[in-house]
Formats: sequence, C-alpha cells, structure tokens
Amino acid sequence: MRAGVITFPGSNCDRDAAVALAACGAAVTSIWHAETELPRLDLIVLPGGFTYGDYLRCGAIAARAPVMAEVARRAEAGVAVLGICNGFQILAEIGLLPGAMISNAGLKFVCRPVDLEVATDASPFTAGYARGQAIRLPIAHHDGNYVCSEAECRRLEDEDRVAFRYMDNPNGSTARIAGVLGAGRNVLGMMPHPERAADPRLGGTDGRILFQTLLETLG
Amino acid sequence: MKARVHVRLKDGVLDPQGAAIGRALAQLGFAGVGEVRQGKLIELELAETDRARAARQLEAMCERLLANPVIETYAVSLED
Amino acid sequence: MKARVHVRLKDGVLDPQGAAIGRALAQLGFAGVGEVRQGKLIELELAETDRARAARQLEAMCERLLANPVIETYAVSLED
Amino acid sequence: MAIAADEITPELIAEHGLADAEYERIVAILGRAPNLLELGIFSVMWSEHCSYKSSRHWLRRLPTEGPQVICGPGENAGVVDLGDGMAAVFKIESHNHPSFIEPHQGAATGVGGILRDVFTMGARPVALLDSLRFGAPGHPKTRYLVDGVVAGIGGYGNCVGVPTVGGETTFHGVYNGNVLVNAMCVGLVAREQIFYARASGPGNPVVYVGAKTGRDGIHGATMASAEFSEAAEARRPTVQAGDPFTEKLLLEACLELMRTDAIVAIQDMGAAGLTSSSFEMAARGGVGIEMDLDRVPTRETGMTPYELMLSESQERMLLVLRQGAEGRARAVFAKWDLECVAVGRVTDSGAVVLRWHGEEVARVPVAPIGREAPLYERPHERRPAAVPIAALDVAAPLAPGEALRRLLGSPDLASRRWIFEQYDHMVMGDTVQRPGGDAAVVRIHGSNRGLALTTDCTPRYCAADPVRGGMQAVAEAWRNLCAVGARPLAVTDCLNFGSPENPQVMGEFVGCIEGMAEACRALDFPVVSGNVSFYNETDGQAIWPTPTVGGLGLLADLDHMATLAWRHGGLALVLVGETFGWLGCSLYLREVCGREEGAPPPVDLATERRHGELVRSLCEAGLLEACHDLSDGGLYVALAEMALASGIGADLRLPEACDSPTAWLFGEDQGRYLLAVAPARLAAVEAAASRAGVLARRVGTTGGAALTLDGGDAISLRELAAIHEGWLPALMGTP
Ligand SMILES: Nc1ncnc2c1ncn2[C@@H]1O[C@H](COP(=O)(O)OP(=O)(O)O)[C@@H](O)[C@H]1O
Ligand SMILES: [Mg+2]
Repeated sequence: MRAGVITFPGSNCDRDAAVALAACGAAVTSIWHAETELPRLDLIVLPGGFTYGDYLRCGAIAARAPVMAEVARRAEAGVAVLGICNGFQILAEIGLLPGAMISNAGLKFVCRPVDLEVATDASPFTAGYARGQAIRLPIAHHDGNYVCSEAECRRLEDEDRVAFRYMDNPNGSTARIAGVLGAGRNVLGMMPHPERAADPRLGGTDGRILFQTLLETLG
Repeated sequence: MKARVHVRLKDGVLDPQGAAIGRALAQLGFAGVGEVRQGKLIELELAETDRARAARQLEAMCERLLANPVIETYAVSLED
Repeated sequence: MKARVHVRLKDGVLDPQGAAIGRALAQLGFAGVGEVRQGKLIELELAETDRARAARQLEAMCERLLANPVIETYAVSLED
Repeated sequence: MAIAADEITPELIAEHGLADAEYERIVAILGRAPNLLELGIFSVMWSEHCSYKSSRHWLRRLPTEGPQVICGPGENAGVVDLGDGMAAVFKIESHNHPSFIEPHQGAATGVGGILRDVFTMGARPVALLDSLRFGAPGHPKTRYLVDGVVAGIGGYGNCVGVPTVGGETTFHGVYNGNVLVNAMCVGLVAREQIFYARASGPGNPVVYVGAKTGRDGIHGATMASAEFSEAAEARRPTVQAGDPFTEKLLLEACLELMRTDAIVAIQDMGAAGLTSSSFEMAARGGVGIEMDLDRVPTRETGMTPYELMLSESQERMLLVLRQGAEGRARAVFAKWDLECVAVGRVTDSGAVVLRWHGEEVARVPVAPIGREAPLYERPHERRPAAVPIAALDVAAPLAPGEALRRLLGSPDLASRRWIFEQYDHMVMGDTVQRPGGDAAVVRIHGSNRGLALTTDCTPRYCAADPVRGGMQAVAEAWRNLCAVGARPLAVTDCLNFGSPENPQVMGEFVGCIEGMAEACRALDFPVVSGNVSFYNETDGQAIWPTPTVGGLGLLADLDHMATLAWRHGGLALVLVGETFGWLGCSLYLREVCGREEGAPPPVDLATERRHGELVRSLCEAGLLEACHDLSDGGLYVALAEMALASGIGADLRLPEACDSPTAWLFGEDQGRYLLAVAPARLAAVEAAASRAGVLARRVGTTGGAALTLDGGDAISLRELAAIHEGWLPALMGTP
C-alpha cells in the first residue's frame, strides 16, 4: 500500500501517523500542503495537529490549502482518505464529511484513552474489527464536539456511516459520534488517534488493527 | 474602509461557550440572565472604497472562509 | 432585553488569529485586505427592563467576567 | 559621533532599575553619558534576570562537570551525552511574574521561551514539564490562576506538538501573591549537530527570523527583577502574547536550516529580545555586531529604536549566517511563512553598533557589559535550625485509615489528572511512561532507550531548613529517576526566591545552594543549566524558598522500565530503606494535626545513593513488578498511590514492635522505595539488598480490591479513588 501523509503548517501528528503506517508495512510518502499534484496513492492521511493554529475554526484554513482540491478529487475517485483529529475537522470543513466540530462540552482540552464501540465493520478501515467491538484509543482535542443536524444524523445511521461511537461521551458529540464515513465509505474522519495505539510499548494496539486492515483491504 | 463580520452559531446549535458564560454569571450573582451566545466579531481593513463592491467582497469572504454554513450564520457591516 | 458585548484585544496586543485570517484571505485571492482582528461578540438575554440598570449590570459583568482587562477592551450595547 | 544626547535624569535612571553606582559604571564604560537607548540596553543587560548580579557568586558553587556533560551552564541550555551519538539538551525557566499578571499568556509564553532555548541549540524538543506553585486553594485568585496557567501551558505545548509529560503542583498561602510557573523542556540532537550562540566571522550577516516585533512586554526583564506591589499590579504592563502556531513554524524552519551549513550561530530572543541575543552572541564570540534597526520587521507603526531593542515579542530568533547563505535561509523561512531579514553583520569592532535610517544611534562595547556587570555579594543571614519533633510527641487524632483518606484528598497529594489531561502528553508517539508516575519516560525516537524526566522540590522543607531542603530537592529528583529504573545524568534548576536585598532571603538562597551542591556532588548529578528568579514577593511577603530541580536520566533498555502499577495479587511488598518515623514538616503533621513545624527529615546522601543504585540494579535485572519512591505522606500514601495505579489492593503489615504506627505509616524518612516482587524472585531481591548492605524488609502483599492494615481496617480502592480524583475537579468546579 502506498500511503501519503499530508503535512500542513501546524500539523503535528504527521510523523506519528507515518510511523504507525510504516510499522504495518505501508510505503509512506510525506506530502507538503502546497502541492497541487499527488503521486499514485492508495491512502491519503490528514494527520492530527493544529493546522494554522486552529485559528478561526479548527481545520478551516487548511481545508482551503492548495493540496485539498486534489485530495477531494481523489476521494471522489474512490481513494481511501483518513482524517484523524484535526484531519477529521479538515474533512468536515471541506465538505467531504457531514457535520462540524465545536468546542468540547467541558470547554477544556482532553487527552486520555477512551472506550469506543466500533459501530460498523463495513468499510476498508473497520473491516478488521467486529461490529460492536469495544476498543480503546486515545483522544487529544479541544474541539471534538461533533455537531450535525437531526436529519443528517438519521441519514448517517440509516446508511450505516457511523464508524465509531464513544461509550462515555467525553466531548458532548451528537449521538456519541467519534468517527464517520463519507457516502462512498472510502473517507473516514475520526477524533480518536489510532496511531497512538499502534505500539504495545505505548499502551494498547487497538489502533494498529485499523492500519493493518487498510493494508489488507487496499493491498 | 473598515468592515465587520459577525459570525454566530445557528439557532439550535448548542453553544457550550455561551452556556458556560451564563452559568458563571449566575454563580457570580447576576440574576435574570437568560440565554447567552458567544460569536465572533472579525474586524477588517479593506482597501476597497466603493461600498457596494466592498459588501460583495465581504460576502464572498464569508462564503469562502469566515463562516461555516453547516453551523454558523453571518452578518456583515461597513463603517461609514 | 437583548444585550451585546463586544470584547476585543487591546490595540498592540498580538492577535495571531486575526493575522492568520488575513493571510488566509490573501491566499484565497482577496486583495487589499489590511489588518484583521478577531474579537468576541457575546449576546445575552437580560430580564432587566430598565435600560440604565441593564447597562450598569452589563458593565459589571464585563469587569468581573466577560473581558480580561489586562489584554482586552469591551463595548456594550442594548437593543431597543 | 552622531549619537543624540538625551537628558538622563535621576528619575529615568531609577525607572530603569539602575543603582547610582551602576549608572556611574555605565558612564565610565562609554566614556560619556549614555543616551536613552543605551540606558535601556544597560538596564536590561544588568537586570537581575539577565546579569544574575545577586546570584552569580553563589551559583559557582554548583558542580557542573562530569564525563556525561557536553555543555554546562553558559549556553541557552545544558547538553548531556546519551551515548550512541545522541545528546539531550535541556533547561528549566521561570515565568512567575507574567503568569500572575495574565495567567494564560504568561504561562504560554513561558513554554514558548523554554522551547526556543532548546531548539536554538539544534535539538528537537521531545518533552515539556511544568512545576507549579499556587496560593491557598481557598484564596479568591487561586482558581482563576490555576485555570489560566494550565490552559496556557496546554494551549501552547499542545499546539506546537511537544508532549507535556510531567511536572508538579502544590498549593500554599505563601504563594497567594506570587505563583510560580517553571517550565522545563528537553530536546534530542545528534552529538555532531549541536548549535551554539557564538557569533564569529566579521562580515557574516546577522539575520532576524520569526515573528514581527511589536511593543510586547517592553521592560519585561526589568519587571521580572522588581518586587511586586499592589500598585504595580494595577499598572498592568503590556503583557507579551504567544503564538504557538508561529512557534511550530519557527521550530521546523530552524531545524530545516540547521540541516544545511548555513548557520554560524543562533540564539532565541528571550527577555529583552534583540538586546540580549545580539550582545550575548557577540560576547561569546568576542566580536562586534552592527545592526540597522529600521530593517527589523514590525507589527506596529512608529516603533522607536528603544522599543525595538527592548521588545519581548515572542517567536523570534537572531542568526549569524555564513556569507552567501542568505538565499538559502530566505527560501527555508519563506516556505514556513516567516520573516527572514538581514538586519546587520558581524564586525571586529568589539562593539554593538545600532543605526536608524543610516544614522548611528547607539554604540556599546560588548566585553565590558559582561565583564563589568555588577556582581553583588549581598548580606545573608542564616536562620536558626528548626527543632526536630519526636514522633511520640505527635498526636494521632485520626485512625490510620481516616488519616490516609484525609491525606489522599488533600491539596498536595490529590490526583493531578485534571491538569495533565489538559496537556497532550502522547503526541510524538514516544511517551512510554505518562504523567502520574515517579518520572515520565520518553523513548529516544527509533530506539529502545528512554529519557526519564522529573521536577522536584519540597518548599516546606526548604523553608524550615534551606540546606537540608536544597539537598532533599536534588535527592528526590535523583530518587524519582532511579524509581523508574533510569541512571540519573544531570540537573537543571530553577531557583525561585524572594528579594535578594533581604538578608534572610539571601540566607535561604545560600543555604539551598549549599545543600544542592553537596547533593549533586555526592550523587554525581551535575547542574548543566538553570535559571534564577528573585523578587517573588508582594508587599514584603516572600514566597518559601523554592529551588525546583529538573532531573534527567537514561534508561538503557525500556524493557526494564519500572512503573507504579503492579498487575497481580500475591506479590510481596518490600520496603527499601530504614524507617525512623520522621514526622517533622510532614504532610501528616500539616493535614491531620494542623501543625506546620519541625525540622525536615535528614538526607543521608551516601545511603540515598546506595539505595538508588540497588533499586536500579533490581530493575535492570528484571526482578521488580512495580516500584515507587516514598516522599510526601510516607509509606501509606505511597502504597495507596501504587494500589490506585494498579486497580489491585494490598495488605500492609505493621512491624512487630511498633511504638508509633502513625510515624511508621506517615513519616517522611528519605531514601526509601516500595517494591512489588513476585514470590519466586523475593529471595533474589533480598540477597541483592543484603549484598549491598541495604535494609529491605517485606511489609505486605498485593491483592484484593481494598487496602488493609494487618488484615483489617479495609478501605476500598473505589472509595480511595473517588477521594483522590475528586479534590481538584471539585476545586475547579468541573466534576
Ligand atoms: N541556577 C542556575 N544553575 C545553573 N546554571 C544557571 C542557573 N541559572 C542560570 N544558569 C545559566 O546561566 C545562563 C543564562 O541563563 P538565562 O539568562 O536564564 O538564559 P537565557 O538567556 O537563555 O534565557 C544559562 O546558561 C543558564 O543555564
Ligand atoms: Mg536563551
């Protein structure tokens, strides 16, 4: 699998994502946000961080970066796109995923491992988990409170596009949503950090399954 | 020309910041405070001198960057 | 009564948000945008019906909670 | 010469915090009266903060050398050798006054400053720690200060993407008017790629990079060197605001340019930014620097040379480049959207010469500003030694279980989760031991080795007995590193005190340094960097002497790292070290008996060393299931902390003839550790201890869901956890 990890000004989990992918055997390329063309890729990762300081709105300025037009085209064409934390916020800002993120209900940054339920196994990201499986991944964000309209929320449920749900809602998200899939199921945005649970030394390997699954499903 | 853009969360979108301010005010003993909402007020210096063109420019800025239509509305104003 | 409090950074205090917005607008091709500053606009529902008393109450809220006098200034207004 | 003559009045001199004798020395150095700009330059360079005029004499007593030391005090940060071609760069710094005035920005810019001190030496920052001292929990400002400081530290470190992995937090009324915010940063660099701040090569360009200059914190350096008064608080000087996003860009841009051979010298602009960076780089290299101040990028209009030289705007660096390398530097900084402007060049004049639109506006010789900087040996008074308290003279108003509940929910022992969960402590993917343990452990990226990091000081000990307190601070840091299985390498220290002009405060300072120096020497634990913060007093009320010690150690093999948590029942609990039941100055005495008195526990450095080395060797031999050092609250509190981390309880056995169970359970005797050992390994542990001549005796067994004492007096872990976790969220009003 060829994976590209995009670095925006202020990305800070780009290396972590690349390390986790490489450990699973992916060939990882680092991509600068100013690029307008991309090499052939099976997976595009928008990593966590504070792009543009998260000023204005989280992910808002990065969503308008030159590289994003091409990311959107690839997503349309079916390439897998994974947005983690700030990457999820960017995908929502650019409209590749529904909804938006506002400040955590507790108004504080929260960094801790949380318990999640894998809400669907029907995607190239989650096929390696069992539907309903309980997993534990760290979160680390200030604005992870997922907001979407009731109608949108119903649609996500109907189309089985909620990927992960918090067991114990740490940020006030609508319907405890921690991760959602795009309509084509090839785009996933999630607030928890799978790359921080991919090395047994760091506590837990529940996130590693996601990367291994991508390798298996995308070759 | 000086311009202002007021971006606020749509009615119906929960506003944790506003709610926290409301609670804190009550705790400080301010009575009779109803709903509190916190929005952004962005002030810009524009080179444009034509009001109509400036207004159109601002509108475009909001559509393209300053507001997120999923959760926010905006209002623009120009100083005289 | 509806009230608004506009809290902004004092002149001279670094406003990284405003600066980032300014740069992003320029990158999106908006020309002629000078300084950009981002402030907060807090909207409140007050039970108080007397304008003078409401104004005093707002003033007190700003002093005690809504604005940080070290780096911010504020302006209050009441809707008619 | 075209330098304009300003009228320098006595008021102006006083406003700049300069003594009359200091002013005369300036006139002698220049051979004329200074103008206002030059006066400003001298005032910051000779401020306590930059010149260490009251502390220099005493700091010389600290041992700073050892085979592991690559660079000791004198550079932007200290450097120690880690083997395998790697080095650690680290330093701690205070941001006390700014954090009191504006807690969020004050703490944030403290983090920003210490990050720059580390990456200016070529190291990538890999960890942050913060040592925080707040006023009494019930004081009206405390909540606001805690909230702002924690949000400020988190907001900055999280955004830059450097994990905040540890620190300490305590509360006491002596800090009501002066909180302490000490931030420590640790970075990693290849040994061959360390950068220094030594300007050289006349003709080489001097280049300004980073954020634009505004009027931030003008006179911050002199503010940090003057004691507070209510009036000064009301005057509210311009606080500098931080921009962590720009810092992240600056970090990446600097490290990128450092991979080329473009840079000759580099220094961050900290206190009195452009002044200290230019003078210090010139002084280290024995050269001169000339700058055209009108070329400095500004954020505000109408800024004067005086303001430009004294501004403390954040996220800026001054570089000396090789000739011809400017283009490369400009390209790198343009990529990261940052300013990069040649503002001057290195000269052989030995002076810093400043021009404004072509006209010379200041000329100050570099060497004398350092060589002739004031050096004060201020009078100091030793305090009479505190009187020891006999264990049997301490009442036991509460049963042991009740006392434990009280202690675990007390301000200084309650869980700090509310704080460290606001810090991203996992970013960079190498945090092997998260906050909550004895020391944080950060893996050296791509290896199986790790850095162990801690900050420590027990101010109530220092107040009662500065020498012993200083010793204890170093010993505790050393012990915390040993407790995770690391070999302690070196220290950075942040000496927070009241006014040096008060002989009693100066006596505390001298005493603490003596104690620290002795401990550092005995433990081969040299001081490689640090910072002094004086004038932490308000209206004549000084803080307790607080010499924060930041310790760094190396774990050669992460497979042998120890943690607090055991994973099974049925393990033997082994207490290393002798228990005399020292209750003087203990938390038990304060929290349970309401007494703040007595002498602090003695520190026997030879014993400390023997015990630490034994524990480390037991870790390395893979003989331990868990390990924790004993400090505040003594044995019973340490046991509870381990059980809470494990989620598995334990039974503790009182010794046969125990005169005072209270003293045995809660005494704060130094040099002790509590180990959990599998039954099959117990004999090996005991044999190793007896070979080392160390007392190690079995005191209990792990298991169950409660803590019990001699099989009775059960306290469920669930209840203890609620008490332990509940206090800080309740204080902060966010359950
Ligand atoms: N308490 C101390 N112990 C050892 N070294 C110290 C101490 N205080 C200051 N230093 C050293 O003195 C030098 C100047 O410190 P400082 O002015 O704080 O650095 P910077 O200018 O980089 O902020 C540094 O090298 C620092 O490590
Ligand atoms: Mg420095």
